Amino acid sequence: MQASAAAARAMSLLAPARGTCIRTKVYPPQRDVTDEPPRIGVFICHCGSNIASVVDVEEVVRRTAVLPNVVLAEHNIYTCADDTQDTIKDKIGQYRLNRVIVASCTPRTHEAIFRDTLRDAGLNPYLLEMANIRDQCSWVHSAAPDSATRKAADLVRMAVGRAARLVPLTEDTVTVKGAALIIGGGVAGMTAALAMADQGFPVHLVEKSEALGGAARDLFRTLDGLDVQAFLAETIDRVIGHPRITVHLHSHVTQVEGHVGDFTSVITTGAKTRQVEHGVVVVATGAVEGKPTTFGYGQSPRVITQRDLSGQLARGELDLPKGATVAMLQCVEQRTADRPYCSRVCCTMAVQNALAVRERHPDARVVVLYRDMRTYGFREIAYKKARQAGVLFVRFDDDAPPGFSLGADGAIELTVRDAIVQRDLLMRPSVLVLAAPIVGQHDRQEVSDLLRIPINADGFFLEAHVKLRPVDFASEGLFLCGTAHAPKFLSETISQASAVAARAASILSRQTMPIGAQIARVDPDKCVSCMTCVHVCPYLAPIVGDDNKAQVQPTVCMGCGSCTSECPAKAITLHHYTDAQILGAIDRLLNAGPGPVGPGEGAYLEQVGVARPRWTEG
Amino acid sequence: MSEEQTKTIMVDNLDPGFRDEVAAVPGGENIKKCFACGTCAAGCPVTNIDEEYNCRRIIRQVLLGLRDEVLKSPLIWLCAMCYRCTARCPQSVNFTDVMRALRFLAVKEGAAPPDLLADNDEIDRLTQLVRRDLIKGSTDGRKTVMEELKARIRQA
Amino acid sequence: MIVADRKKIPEIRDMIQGHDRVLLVGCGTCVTVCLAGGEREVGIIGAALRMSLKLVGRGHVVVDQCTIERQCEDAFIDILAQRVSQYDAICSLGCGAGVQTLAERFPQKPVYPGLNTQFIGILESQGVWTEKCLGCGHCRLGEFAGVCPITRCAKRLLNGPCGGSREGKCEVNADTECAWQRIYDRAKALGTLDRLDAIAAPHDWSTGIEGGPRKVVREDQCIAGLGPKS
Amino acid sequence: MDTDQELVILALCCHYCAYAAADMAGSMRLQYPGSVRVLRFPCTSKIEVNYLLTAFERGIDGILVAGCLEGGCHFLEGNLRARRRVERAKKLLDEIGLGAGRLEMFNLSSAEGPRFAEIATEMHERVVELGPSPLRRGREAVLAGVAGMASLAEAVIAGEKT
Repeated sequence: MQASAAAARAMSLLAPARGTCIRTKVYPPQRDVTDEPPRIGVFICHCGSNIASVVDVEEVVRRTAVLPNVVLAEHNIYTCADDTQDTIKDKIGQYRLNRVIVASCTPRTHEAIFRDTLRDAGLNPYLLEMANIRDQCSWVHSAAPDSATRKAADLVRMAVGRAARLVPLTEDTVTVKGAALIIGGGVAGMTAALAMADQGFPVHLVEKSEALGGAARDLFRTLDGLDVQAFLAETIDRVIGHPRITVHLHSHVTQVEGHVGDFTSVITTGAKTRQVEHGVVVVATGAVEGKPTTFGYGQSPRVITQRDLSGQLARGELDLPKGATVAMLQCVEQRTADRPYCSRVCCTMAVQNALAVRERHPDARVVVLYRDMRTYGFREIAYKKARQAGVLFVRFDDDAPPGFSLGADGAIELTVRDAIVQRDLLMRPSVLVLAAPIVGQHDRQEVSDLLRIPINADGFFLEAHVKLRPVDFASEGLFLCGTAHAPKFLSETISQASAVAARAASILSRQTMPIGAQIARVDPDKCVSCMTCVHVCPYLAPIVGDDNKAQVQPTVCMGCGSCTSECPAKAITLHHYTDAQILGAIDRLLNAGPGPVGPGEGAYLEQVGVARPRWTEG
Repeated sequence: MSEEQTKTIMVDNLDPGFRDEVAAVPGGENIKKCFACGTCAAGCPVTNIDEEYNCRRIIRQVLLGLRDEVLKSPLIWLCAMCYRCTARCPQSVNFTDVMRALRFLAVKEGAAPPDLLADNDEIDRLTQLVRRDLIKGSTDGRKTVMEELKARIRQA
Repeated sequence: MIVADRKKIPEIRDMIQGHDRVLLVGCGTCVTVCLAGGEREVGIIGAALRMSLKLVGRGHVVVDQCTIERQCEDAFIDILAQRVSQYDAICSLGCGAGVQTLAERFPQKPVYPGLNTQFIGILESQGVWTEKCLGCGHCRLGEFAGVCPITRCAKRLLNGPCGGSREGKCEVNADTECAWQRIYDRAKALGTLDRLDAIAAPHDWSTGIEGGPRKVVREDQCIAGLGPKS
Repeated sequence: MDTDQELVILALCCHYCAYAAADMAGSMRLQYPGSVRVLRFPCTSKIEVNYLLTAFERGIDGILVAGCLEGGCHFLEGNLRARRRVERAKKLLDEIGLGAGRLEMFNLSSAEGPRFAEIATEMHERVVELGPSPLRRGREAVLAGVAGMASLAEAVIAGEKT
């Protein structure tokens, strides 16, 4: 996340130079292989000694050469070496190969390389198949070379079964609309907006309230002592003054249609609506401080939240009698069975406020009642400082929460069992400060429905992957940052928002975007409109079209195959993972399949229209 | 535990200056760094034989400001001064020296009579003598020494 | 839609005892939609059946499979006719109507059901189907705010709920909604509660299945000279 | 499938987790039984009941389906759907008497190379216990075919093939 954020900062400096050093590679036209019977060339790699020291590569070549549709099988020391790749290109021409198998290492690292080799030789890149005889064979069976050789031959045989049924696929492209739509005009939304606008992309920033700033309007100082209000004012000025940012205040996004690279949305401001086109969406809708319902909050002006206290301190409003006690209670209505998560910032905020109280009112007694102090990272230093400044930290157990009573005269009485001395402490604080939870926005469900994005059990938006894709939604072209995602510090929000700008730029900086060819397609003749695909797709890619038949939106489809595995009429095919290809591999492994595959026979008994009986023989 | 040690602590009556006083005595400087992790008590050989003695609890009592309770307690004289807690403390609280500071304050304020100090010194010296004899004795006739010791403990 | 679910493989295997060549026929209509007898299920049941046969020493039995658009329509069955001669028996993965249409069309072939036909119903949620209509031949949904007490009330009560409705659930089966609760809720929402004050007449079961198989004859649709298809 | 005694187990792996974990087991040089043949899928949700049954029908001795950790699926919930399907196939295997034990689904993350070696070993040991699939009928013929092919191969390589 931080790395992406740094990239965004660098990219804003480099924006004028974008695209100036790119050289576009030119490939020869692709040969049409539809009417040719499969002619498979198999290149088996020694990988130096990585494979050949265990697997008898020549034996694998011998066993492969006799398989149906295989017209060439040979072995090379390093198949990925430039000269070997040139050899492969030559052999493709010489033997009129139309399917290529590379038996070497893992496709996870080398598939792209060999696909490029095929393109250079005028073959569709999807006509490549790989057999992983290194990572999943020679390396893991080095103690059993005979078994490894047999297995390597089997893996190649499976690849032959599959390769014979591979078909060329074309990747469609969509024209990218180079603008961004950002929902939420808080620090997250504004930071993302500025980072994208500085990179040269137009931004629509939509804020539902009448002013920019979001929750940061109630924050005053960071732990490092930085002035949040000054930062906010400067940021808002920059956003409003930025030529590429259009701010829509008092507005809602009421409709979003389209897909990554090409969205059309409607922004509603009062009675007016405006349609905008954009390539990405950023959700930066923030979160709010949950108002406590316990410990007399709302009943006594002397019971306040940490956020209230920092406001009072910043405005110099905190008035304490001499020798007063200020009690701070952590984990209020959070880390409970009903709301199990931690709001992340309250411990640091308590420490920060406690220090400020001690500084202004050296005679005041500050008692922090806590379950665990979670001042993580360098925030520990402030915690230590607070201890040394005489702030009294009292730990209580989850099952012994403090007792509270509010007298008729407004006197607060708080009892807590100190978990260490195992005795009750009774205090009558002048002020009781509650660490209220940070909770998701009340209208989050509407945003979720609008964009079809998931909300987790805690009420925050859920990223695609906590480590691998921390600022992306699972659906392409949608991003999230700030407290809409989870409670976090301002600094974390800023780096996440910058990271979003970098990720979004990877889409917005393109003229066009390829749509993966490995996607599901519906045969409308076979579709019985049962809606199963619509129900099972986690991305909502299948829709029922005007003809009442299902169709999979190619740009939304992620190519997982869920729908194809459930369609009761077998009307959906996942390109590059068809029944024919998968069963071809299994059959060839078990030597049970049909003989050689003829021209155009890749279909393997599966694609016969609905009105005709669909014969499959056992 | 005495009755006094279980009753409710009135926070308003606590002495917030006590911890500063301890911190002002050489050895007590780091007491306020304690975050009550309990590592000290976990390794303490005295706690091991008498749970009433608990380093962490004593520090909490100081930080809370239970001045009289701490200084008048016999517990502060139990520390064996082995420095195990000091070696293990992640916050460098240096509890053994804190204990020395507490003993100093107890004597200085008359919470501990001077003859107690002399008695404690004598107890320490005698304990060391017994310890030395037992260890030396065990090198040539381990069994007999240990058996005799156990028999004596049983008698006691 | 007609809802069905599959029979267990051993039951099918035992049914086709004595046949060496069996054709498994799926149907592309209701049973495809309810995930019981479409092309996918035919493939799954076919593979399972062949394995099952091999495991009991009847590996020589050929089980082929095909799926047609609609088993209850001769025109689609006709496409099968030529191939059917190559088989000793047919196992239908259609509803009961499909099984019988195949049986009538191929008088010389034994036809076995691979499914248990359940009811007329809907997909409640993915994987859950519920019954909505009994096909009693005399629809009175208009009297009951669009909720059928004849089908959905376990006791088929027509004049209000029994005493066993608990928190909107049926006392016969706590997983089932109380039909009368639904009728009341819907009538209330529609503002037609007063209609429920009327005493509902006993149901006329003469239009039901108890009088033997029923027939609908639409003279206006009958093609002159041919008469209604029997 | 060289000798009739050699077991063959298919490992149907999702690209993002299980296949990556298998690769990692390789780079860590962890050893596991040679019976396991990996077939790559984009996601376990592409694994149809029919693929499992077809492989068993063709005589495979065991199948392990390996997907991402629950909650960690690259395609959100593909592995959960796959588990349902594997359970369905297991039920059918029990019904027909082949036994559900020959099929199992595992979940692991892409970082769990050792876990992959572990599940491969576990599945192998389980299948060893169960013995070769009773549906391996006709494998002798296949073996004869393979032997024939091998001798043909010699000739082909010696000569020329276009």
